[in-house]
Amino acid sequence: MPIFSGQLIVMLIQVSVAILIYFLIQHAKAGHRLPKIRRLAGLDAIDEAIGRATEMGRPVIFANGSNGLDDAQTIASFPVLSYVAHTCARYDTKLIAVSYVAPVYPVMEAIVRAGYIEANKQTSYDPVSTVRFIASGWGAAASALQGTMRRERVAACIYMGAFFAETTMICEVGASLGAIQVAGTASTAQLPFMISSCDYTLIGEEYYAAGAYLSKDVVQRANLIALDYTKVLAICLILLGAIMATLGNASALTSFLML
Amino acid sequence: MSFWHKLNQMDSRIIYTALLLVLIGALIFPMGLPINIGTSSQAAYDIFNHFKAGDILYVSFDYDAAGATDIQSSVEACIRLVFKNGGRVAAGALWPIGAQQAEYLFRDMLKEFPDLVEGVDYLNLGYKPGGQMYIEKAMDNIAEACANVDNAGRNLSQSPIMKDLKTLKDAAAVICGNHGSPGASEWVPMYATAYAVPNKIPFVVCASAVNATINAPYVQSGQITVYLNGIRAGAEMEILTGQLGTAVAGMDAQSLSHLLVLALMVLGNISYFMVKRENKAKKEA
Amino acid sequence: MQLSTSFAVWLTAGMTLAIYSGVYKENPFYRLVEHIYVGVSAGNGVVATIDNYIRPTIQIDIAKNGTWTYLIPIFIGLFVYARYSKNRKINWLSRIPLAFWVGIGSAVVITKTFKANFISQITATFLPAVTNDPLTMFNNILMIVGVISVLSYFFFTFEMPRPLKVIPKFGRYIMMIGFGAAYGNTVLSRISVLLGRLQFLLGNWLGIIQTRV
Amino acid sequence: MLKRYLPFIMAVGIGLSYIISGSSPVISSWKATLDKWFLISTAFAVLIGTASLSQVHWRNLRRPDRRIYSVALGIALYGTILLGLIQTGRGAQYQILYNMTIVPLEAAILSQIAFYITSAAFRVLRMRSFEASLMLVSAAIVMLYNVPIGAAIWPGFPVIGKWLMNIPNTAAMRAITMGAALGGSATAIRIFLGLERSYLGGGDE
Repeated sequence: MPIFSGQLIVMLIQVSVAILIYFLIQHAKAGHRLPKIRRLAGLDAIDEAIGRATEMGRPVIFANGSNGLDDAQTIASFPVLSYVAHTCARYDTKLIAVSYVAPVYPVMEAIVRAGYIEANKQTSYDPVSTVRFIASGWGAAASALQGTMRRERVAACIYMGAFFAETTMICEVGASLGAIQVAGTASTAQLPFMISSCDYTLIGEEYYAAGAYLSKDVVQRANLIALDYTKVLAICLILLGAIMATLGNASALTSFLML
Repeated sequence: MSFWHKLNQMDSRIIYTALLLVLIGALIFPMGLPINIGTSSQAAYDIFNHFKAGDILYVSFDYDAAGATDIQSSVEACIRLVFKNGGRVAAGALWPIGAQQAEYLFRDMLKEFPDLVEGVDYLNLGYKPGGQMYIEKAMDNIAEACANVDNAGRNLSQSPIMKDLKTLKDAAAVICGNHGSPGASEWVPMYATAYAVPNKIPFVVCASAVNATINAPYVQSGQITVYLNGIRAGAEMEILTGQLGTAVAGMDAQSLSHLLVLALMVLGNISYFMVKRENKAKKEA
Repeated sequence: MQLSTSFAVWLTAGMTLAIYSGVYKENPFYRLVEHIYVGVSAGNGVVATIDNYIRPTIQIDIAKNGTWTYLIPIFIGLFVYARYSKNRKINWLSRIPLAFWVGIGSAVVITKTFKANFISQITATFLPAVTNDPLTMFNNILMIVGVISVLSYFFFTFEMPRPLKVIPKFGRYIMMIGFGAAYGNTVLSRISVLLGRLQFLLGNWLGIIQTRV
Repeated sequence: MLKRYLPFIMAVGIGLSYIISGSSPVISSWKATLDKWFLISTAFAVLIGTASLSQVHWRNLRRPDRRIYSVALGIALYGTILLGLIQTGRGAQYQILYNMTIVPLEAAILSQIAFYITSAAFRVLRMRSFEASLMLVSAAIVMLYNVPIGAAIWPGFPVIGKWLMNIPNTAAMRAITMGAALGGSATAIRIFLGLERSYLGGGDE
């Protein structure tokens, strides 16, 4: 009976990453120091954007894209939303978190509510106007999002998640309102528009790392270190495979990785 | 304010109007620039031109009316070749409007091939929500993944074609009409990597051009067998199958509007540098 | 060809023009069409879900085939509405569907997409660095170096020693070329869509040009 | 305790059982069951969006400047649902409604981008830095590769354009895809390790 046929190596890598993260956390708890991490400018920009909206007395808009809960991009937006909600609540800045995927909406609502409770601002939390389901599907969402941004005159736009064609429109509208825009996505086709129109953009893996950055110090470092080791492994494998391919063929390594 | 300053801050509406004028002009007065056939279109043509009679092609219409201009021409050309060779076609859709697009396409095909019988030669399974979960389920059992109904609400067991199409693995080839997500990004891991690549089944993606960059790694690695990029590939496929349509008609307008965009890029940069120089000169003065 | 006499075509044309007017300036027409669009599409989302899942599950799977276990996911789904309850003993139940969805979603992420997007991409980069054809050789080397340098751009904890800092920098250059290519392709795609609409307006509506269908 | 830990244990338990069930064909029926359950449970939650939309626009009724739009939205929303319930989405009138509103509007909205992208080409794509210049040049060449007039101007454009798409672009997108796969699975692993629980909301108990 083949076990994890076609998925064996995948599982090995995943389990090793999990064990590595766990081990690193224990290692840190035992008093050892973990390496420093580089700051992500995009994350500092979130504070800056909310601060600017607070000064201007205008709202912050948060959107997390067109995909459902079975996309890691959507899941990765939750810790960022949690942070944004907490920060907005603390400064009494109006937050508008919009969703256009029905099952994602209740998750966002739970997160934002928790953010307000943590900041001890449950009284100023209005579930109806803060977390909104604006449309179903990106087409209607693109038009509703443009409309909402213009009517509410948002001062900061935070886009985190899997975005599609709506990107160009919302980034242009955000730019025309003079808002600070911070984006994070792994949707490569939309990255050029975000990079050119947004003030800061978290690209691909940086975006996924954002959640780790925003969580507790030890967890964050453990996670990022584990990710870096996996990348080193990938680079070594690519070099090894390329050398094997140069010397003859790399099919042995390929079929091993495909186990 | 100098000329360059003014140009630099040109009202976007002037640009919008210019674009409209160029496109309308090119549509009304086409020039007929020659179109070269690329290798991907040729490869797709070769696959479907040698499609065996009785084999089933599964087409996933993962796009809407907006994506249709870019995608439908390619999909249509492939399906035409399959029908020409006596093959059969089952259509699914991960996008709600995709089912409609499939319906339009089959309606057009019936005009060309009046002998086709619904349920025997082709079937529209309709829109199935769930994205990658649908594909995952359909790899085991299409009927269950479809909740056993087709687009018209009939039971799937009524259609003879479904007897030979129990799972996606029974399809001789799969086409994904890809406009966004769900689309090729779901088909590649769920179907292509898991099944099509190890079993050498052609997996063809007809996509709107936005997706070209995302899908490029999968094309190079062979996870996507053939990639038909946007209206350009549509025009090439129309020429290859000898049925000229909207894609060929739009190519002149595309050429001119691209020239407009390029001209704007150049103009934008000239004004940017001129303004920078003027500002620098002012500072020094 | 001549001006269309169909009500549907005129209505569609009117709404299309209302959307385009929004590009020039936000106005009541645009706003009205936007709200109708949002309403109809949200309604359509509900109807499509009822037709494709709710009705077949209840009528065929449960009532006809007796698959009573499907009541479990139905209840899981319905728990989401518990959040409207003011009763604390009930409203926590709304977390159950969230946990169920995120649990399965994460499992799918781990099992499915990783192989296609990580392992297959590694093996696809196993290219010979020495070949007879100099162009292929150059391309292969550029591919290997490109992938490695972009990967190294994403290091979060390793500080590169000074001479090696060029690697992530080169990675960023490669990424910019990629994004430029994405931009170029998007222009083609978006203009196609506008073309489709103009072919409708000029052909089906005004009858100035020839179109099919 | 229960209220906090039961959902979390459920997420981890269901997720792990899904992964394990996928390990061998013998036990994969559980995974298939979960796939189906996922689809059914999300389907039954669909009204949550409608409820939120209705709440926002119900409140707008008090605002004279927005009233008419919210009323229009409400009529469109509930009219569509009602018609769909009466004759299903396959009904003749429903199809007409669908083809006259959603189909053209979606295309119209998407085609708006053509305007935005053209003006962005003028305003945003500027040689501010070496990196920005790389992006601009690559965009220009790929555009000329995509349309027939590029080849008519200079036959080299299609060659370079194709090369740009196949080599540097593939390298960049491949590495970004790999990084994203890694980041995505790390996000999932954080959920399974219980390090990431924001999706449940915090709050009471």
